[in-house]
Amino acid sequence: MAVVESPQTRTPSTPGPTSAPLILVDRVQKTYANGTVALEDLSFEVYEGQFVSLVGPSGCGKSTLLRVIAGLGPISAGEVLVEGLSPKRARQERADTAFVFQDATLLPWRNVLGNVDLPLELRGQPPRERRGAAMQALETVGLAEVARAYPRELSGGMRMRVSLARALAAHPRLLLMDEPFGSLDEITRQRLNGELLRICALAGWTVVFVTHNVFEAVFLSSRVLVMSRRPGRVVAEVPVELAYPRLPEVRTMPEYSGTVGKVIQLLGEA
Amino acid sequence: MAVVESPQTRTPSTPGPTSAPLILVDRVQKTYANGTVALEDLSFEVYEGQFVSLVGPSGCGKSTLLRVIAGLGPISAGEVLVEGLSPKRARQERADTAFVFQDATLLPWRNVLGNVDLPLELRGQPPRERRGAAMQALETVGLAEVARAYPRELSGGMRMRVSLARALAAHPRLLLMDEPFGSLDEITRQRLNGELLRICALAGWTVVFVTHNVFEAVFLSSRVLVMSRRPGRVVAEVPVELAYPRLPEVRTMPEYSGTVGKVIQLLGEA
Amino acid sequence: MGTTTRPATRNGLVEWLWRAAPPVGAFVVFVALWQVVVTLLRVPHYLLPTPSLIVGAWVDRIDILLVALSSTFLSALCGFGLSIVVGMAVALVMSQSKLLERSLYPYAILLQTIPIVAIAPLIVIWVGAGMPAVVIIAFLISLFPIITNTTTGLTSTDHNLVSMFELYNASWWQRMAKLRLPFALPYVMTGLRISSGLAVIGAIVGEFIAGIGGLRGGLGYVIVSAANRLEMAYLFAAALTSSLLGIIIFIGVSLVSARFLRHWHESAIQRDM
Amino acid sequence: MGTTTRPATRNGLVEWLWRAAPPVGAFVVFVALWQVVVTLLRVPHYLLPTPSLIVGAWVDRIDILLVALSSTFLSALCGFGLSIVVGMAVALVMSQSKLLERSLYPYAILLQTIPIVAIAPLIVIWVGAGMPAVVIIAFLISLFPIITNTTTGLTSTDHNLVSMFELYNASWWQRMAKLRLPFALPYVMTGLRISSGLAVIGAIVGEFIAGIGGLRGGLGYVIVSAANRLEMAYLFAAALTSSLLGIIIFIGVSLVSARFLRHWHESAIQRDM
Amino acid sequence: QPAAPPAPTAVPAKPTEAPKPAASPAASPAASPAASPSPAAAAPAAQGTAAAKPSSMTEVSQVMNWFAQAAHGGLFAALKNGDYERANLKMTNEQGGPQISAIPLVASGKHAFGMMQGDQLLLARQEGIPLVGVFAIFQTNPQGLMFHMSNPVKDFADLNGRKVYVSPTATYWLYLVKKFNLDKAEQLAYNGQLATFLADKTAVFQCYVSSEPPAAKKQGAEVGYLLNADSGYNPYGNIMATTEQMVKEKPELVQAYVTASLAGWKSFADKPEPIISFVKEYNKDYDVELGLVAAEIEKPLLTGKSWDPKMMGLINEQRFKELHDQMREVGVLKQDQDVKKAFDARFIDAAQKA
Ligand SMILES: Nc1ncnc2c1ncn2[C@@H]1O[C@H](COP(=O)(O)OP(=O)(O)OP(=O)(O)O)[C@@H](O)[C@H]1O
Ligand SMILES: Nc1ncnc2c1ncn2[C@@H]1O[C@H](COP(=O)(O)OP(=O)(O)OP(=O)(O)O)[C@@H](O)[C@H]1O
Ligand SMILES: [Mg+2]
Ligand SMILES: [Mg+2]
Repeated sequence: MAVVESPQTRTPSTPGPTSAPLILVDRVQKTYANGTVALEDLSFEVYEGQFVSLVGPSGCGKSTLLRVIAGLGPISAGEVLVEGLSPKRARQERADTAFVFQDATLLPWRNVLGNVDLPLELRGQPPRERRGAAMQALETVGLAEVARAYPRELSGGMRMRVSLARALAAHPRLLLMDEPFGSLDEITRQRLNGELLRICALAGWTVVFVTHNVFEAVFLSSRVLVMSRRPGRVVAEVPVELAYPRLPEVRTMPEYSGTVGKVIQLLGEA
Repeated sequence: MAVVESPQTRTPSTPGPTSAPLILVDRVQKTYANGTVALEDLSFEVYEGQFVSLVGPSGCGKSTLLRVIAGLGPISAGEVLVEGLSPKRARQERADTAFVFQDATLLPWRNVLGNVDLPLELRGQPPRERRGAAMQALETVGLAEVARAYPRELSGGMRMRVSLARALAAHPRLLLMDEPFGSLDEITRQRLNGELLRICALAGWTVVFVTHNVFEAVFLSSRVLVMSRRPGRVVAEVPVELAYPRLPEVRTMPEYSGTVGKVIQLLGEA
Repeated sequence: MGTTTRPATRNGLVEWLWRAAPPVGAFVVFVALWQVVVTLLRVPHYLLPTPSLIVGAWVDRIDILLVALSSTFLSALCGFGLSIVVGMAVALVMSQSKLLERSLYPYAILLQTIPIVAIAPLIVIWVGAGMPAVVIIAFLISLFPIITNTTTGLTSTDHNLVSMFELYNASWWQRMAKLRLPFALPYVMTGLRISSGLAVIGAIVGEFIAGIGGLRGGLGYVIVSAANRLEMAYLFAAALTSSLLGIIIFIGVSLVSARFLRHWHESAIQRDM
Repeated sequence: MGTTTRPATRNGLVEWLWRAAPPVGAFVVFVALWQVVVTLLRVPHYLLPTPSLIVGAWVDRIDILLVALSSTFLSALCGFGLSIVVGMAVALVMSQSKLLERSLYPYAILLQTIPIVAIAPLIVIWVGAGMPAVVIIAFLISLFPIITNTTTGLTSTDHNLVSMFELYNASWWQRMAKLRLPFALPYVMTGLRISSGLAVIGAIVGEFIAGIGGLRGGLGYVIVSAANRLEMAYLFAAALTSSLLGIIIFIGVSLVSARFLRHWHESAIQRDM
Repeated sequence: QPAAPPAPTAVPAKPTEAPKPAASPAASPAASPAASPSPAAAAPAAQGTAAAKPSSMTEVSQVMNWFAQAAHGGLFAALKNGDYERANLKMTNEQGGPQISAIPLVASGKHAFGMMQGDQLLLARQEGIPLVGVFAIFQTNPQGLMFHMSNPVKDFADLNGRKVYVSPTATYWLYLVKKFNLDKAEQLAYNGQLATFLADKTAVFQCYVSSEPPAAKKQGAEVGYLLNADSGYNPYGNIMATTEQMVKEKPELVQAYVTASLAGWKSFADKPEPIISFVKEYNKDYDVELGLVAAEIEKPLLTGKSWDPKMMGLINEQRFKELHDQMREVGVLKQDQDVKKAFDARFIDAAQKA
């Protein structure tokens, strides 16, 4: 278990860093209309099948960065490529990106099930099929029993889990997650961490994951990117030398605590 | 520093458990209109000056409980008393409760400063005075420089900090906090934990604090209450035998890790 | 705390009576006040007849009034239906960009504010007097609120939800049908509430302007001929019948609205905490 | 990615021209189409005059039209002001409880749908013919959208914000002034947009049925006399002047609305991400 | 549309001469202003016989100026008695309403004939609308001003200082103002709402003397009226007009229409009761009692001061010229026009001769 492997070996199907990166972020700058420079000269890349975490101070531009990768808005300078295309075209042509937003962003007029199967509905999948996938995702996040409830009847953490289920049900190849587990209790969080890793390994998903929980970042990722305060840049990259699959026991290993300590230290300096 | 003290001794002015509790929750039941039983047979009490944390699985009723204590809604059975009065009357007559909601609940049409000084404005304080208090609170949470920005121009974590500043500016005697630091990075979170403890000790505030971060709960509280899954009850109470004031070094002490481990274990059983 | 929630198992009929009682009570008080004030202040009956006189006139001419009512009802409903369809279509176009909105709004306002008498001959010549012209006028008069409210609604969609739809590559139609339109529903429904009454006014004004007298001339016809003969009680009977028609359509719209919004919109749900 | 944001430092005048061009272009196309279609189809001028005839009539009688316009403008504005005040007050009352809403709405609808001719004598007798009656009629006609939209707006307040205000023991007034009303503003402003046009219609209808003769009779008087004289070009000149008045008030309301909402409401902000 | 029920009294159509083809329609006065339309010179042989009619049943319609009422009695009588049918006209009587103007409806060809006041006809022509009057219903215009007997108006000059509710820029009002110097009369918008009149005992209201005063009396008000015609301004009341084109292209149809209508009017003047009940079938809300009163008041006005069947419907140049000059005087007509083009008396003259 505790063998240190390089992360790109975890899924044999992925070619690793020698081939073209799935996501290429090159000297990106993003200035908002009010003049706020959110990102500046930010570069990094993500290879297919990797699980990359972003950590950084509050307001440093993590969410902005995820939105840029998802092609949800223009950048002011630099270049972003996903599978060699502009993020927007990549998303539109492959239809395989999912995003867990920082807020739950549920449709209040749809019940939980309706919210979860929305991406499938938008893709035009037949109702029966998508209900099945949605229920399965709900079971994964432990909310199968409230499938008929409306968002306003849920607690904050439950809403976030619905949002998570929606992304899982979409079966993306690229999964962008913005603090998906921030409002979950420790137990649920750890269970879901395990589930997420299991699914990703199974399906070969590439994940860009924003979190404030360094333990979580280290537990999940092959690489942790540390961002500076605004304007955000990647100031450090910490490879996590722990083999996949990662079982809960990883948390007790010295490599684990060592990496966590290193990231926290880098964060403090950022 | 590491001397184990009983929590009620930390502020000499508070009489401790022998006197009447500030908050008495007695066999409370809360059933929502759709029939969901959120709380059942839930009892505990909080004494003046205490810092009590609530931890429990997502959806177990923590937010519901805080709202009940704040007198923001009816209960279905049992009794809640704050300073011997119904929570609503206590809040109205003392005007000294503040609440950091799970969502930021900011007024989108007010800028950050306007949001923070809202409670003071509602109390009728003169503008100059309340601007001062608001700016000070903003400085505490590290947002003084965005005082003129509007909520939509902030990141998720910044919005939560504005909400926190609003509660701090209100200078309450009873502070209810629902995952206030959930969307903050580790560094900011630890700094704010320290600030919060400092202010509470200084002002003698009583705090009921909901969090999913067990480390944080243990670091901050004199008592940690562990709730069961829905319908929520208090299944365990863990006193934290660490002296106030608690400096960051507390986190390295064995009592600290021991208590954290105990709470996590209880949570897992809940 | 003290307050506990009411048991939800109340008898349905009692519940219904409980809900209906205050409006009915208000109505009784209103009518009684009207009768008493008019009688006490000796307001002459040709200015404001008492409720009893109006009811008398109503009962007397119930046959004519009912025929007129049904005719006006039909015209108002057709006009209303037309403005729902056209109004929402126009709003859909206008909500596509600020530019389109700015370019098209003036013409919507033009249609709203142009005095009907100016275009009545055109309408009568094009579609013929009688019901078609009446429907067109009811349509023109009830169109604008639907356009305005729907446009505001469609441009108010929560930005995060828009991003989410974009992310999942929703088509234009999907974005409209599954996001913008449902989100705009509270606005649309408010627009419909306003328009429902305007459609009734429109039908009556239409009957004034382009209706035919006689056999199928609705309430507008009755009102004009009553005014001509100075039969004020009869006039008020007809006028209040038209208001009643407005209230009925309004209630219909409100029920539909409640049906659509009850699960989620603040204005339609009863919060218990 | 490719797309980069436009530099924000564009020249103000160019920017303004850029924004104004499409509506102006649309207008030119509209007028040209009108002229061509009417000419080609040989629509007789007594049904629909060409723009050139209308402009001719407008220029010919500019003195009369301007005086009439100012008089109608004043009445419309007063009526509009009254309905803002009264409409918002009524909405404030109705938004207090579903019960009040259900009890009072029927009377609001009654006021909306009662044909003005039915109550015109009452108005004329009580406040006198001419401007006071015209203002009252403009008020009655423009009242309902403000009531309806404001009521929906006031009952739509985000529940979490309501809790927050309750927590800080906000008084009823504070809750209204600092929470419910600002929150309802997008609705209120939409209501005002609808009502602005209705106030103009109302003023003109008022001038039809309760106005005074001569120059102070406003556009309504001009329209009726042009219609009586069969001077269609002049009639359209007056009618379009009234529409122009509606458009001007609408723009005024929209500017105020943009001013209030620009910082926060989806419908008023330009998202760059 | 309300279909005219077959008249129970209808008798088989009179044997009539076979209609002569309208060989020389160019004789229309509109087309050749030289042709004098004076009664004597009217009726060229080709179309001048009262019995001219379309060769086969032709659908036509006429539009009134208000809901069906006594003032339209003859037109309904002609319909009910079968006069139109016998003239091969499948006639539809279309009612008017508060805002329905016959002028564009006739001009655009929607209806063949329409009812208007004499001065409206001249106004229409001034606006280039090619209408031609073919017969007049009222020689004495029944428009008037009514007042409460408690505040009587002795003559027109007495209107100074009174509130007068008249339709904006009604030509007769401009005439009265000018002729009687009514600069102190306060003009208010007439809106058809007579309650205002009942409530204000000092008010003066425009009216049809046959219609509103009896209705007010029925409501218990003591009212009197001035007949506008007595002021010297007396346009034909309810003149029936058609287009120049119709006169030119289908004179036999116009002739048939005028002849049949005249028959209707004579019958109505003789015996209004059955026609008033027939009118009520159109105007369901019609008050038969008031209708009979109206018919009685109107009967003398049809032909001037007293009923004279031989005067029924006549129109002549002198009356139009006089009206024209009055309208010029108050500035309603902006330039002189050839009044001869505004009417064609041949049809009614021929009808009266038969
Ligand atoms: N719409 C906007 N307009 C202007 N500035 C914005 C906007 N959105 C975000 N910003 C600014 O951009 C910076 C980055 O925001 P972003 O949401 O990306 O931060 P973040 O790293 O996700 O923070 P957090 O951890 O608190 O969620 C912040 O300083 C914020 O104030
Ligand atoms: N308005 C409501 N109507 C019906 N049920 C509700 C409502 N609000 C909350 N609930 C239910 O009550 C339970 C407790 O909710 P609450 O928000 O108190 O949970 P919580 O402990 O705060 O959870 P989290 O940690 O996820 O915030 C949940 O199961 C939720 O589904
Ligand atoms: Mg973020
Ligand atoms: Mg919660």
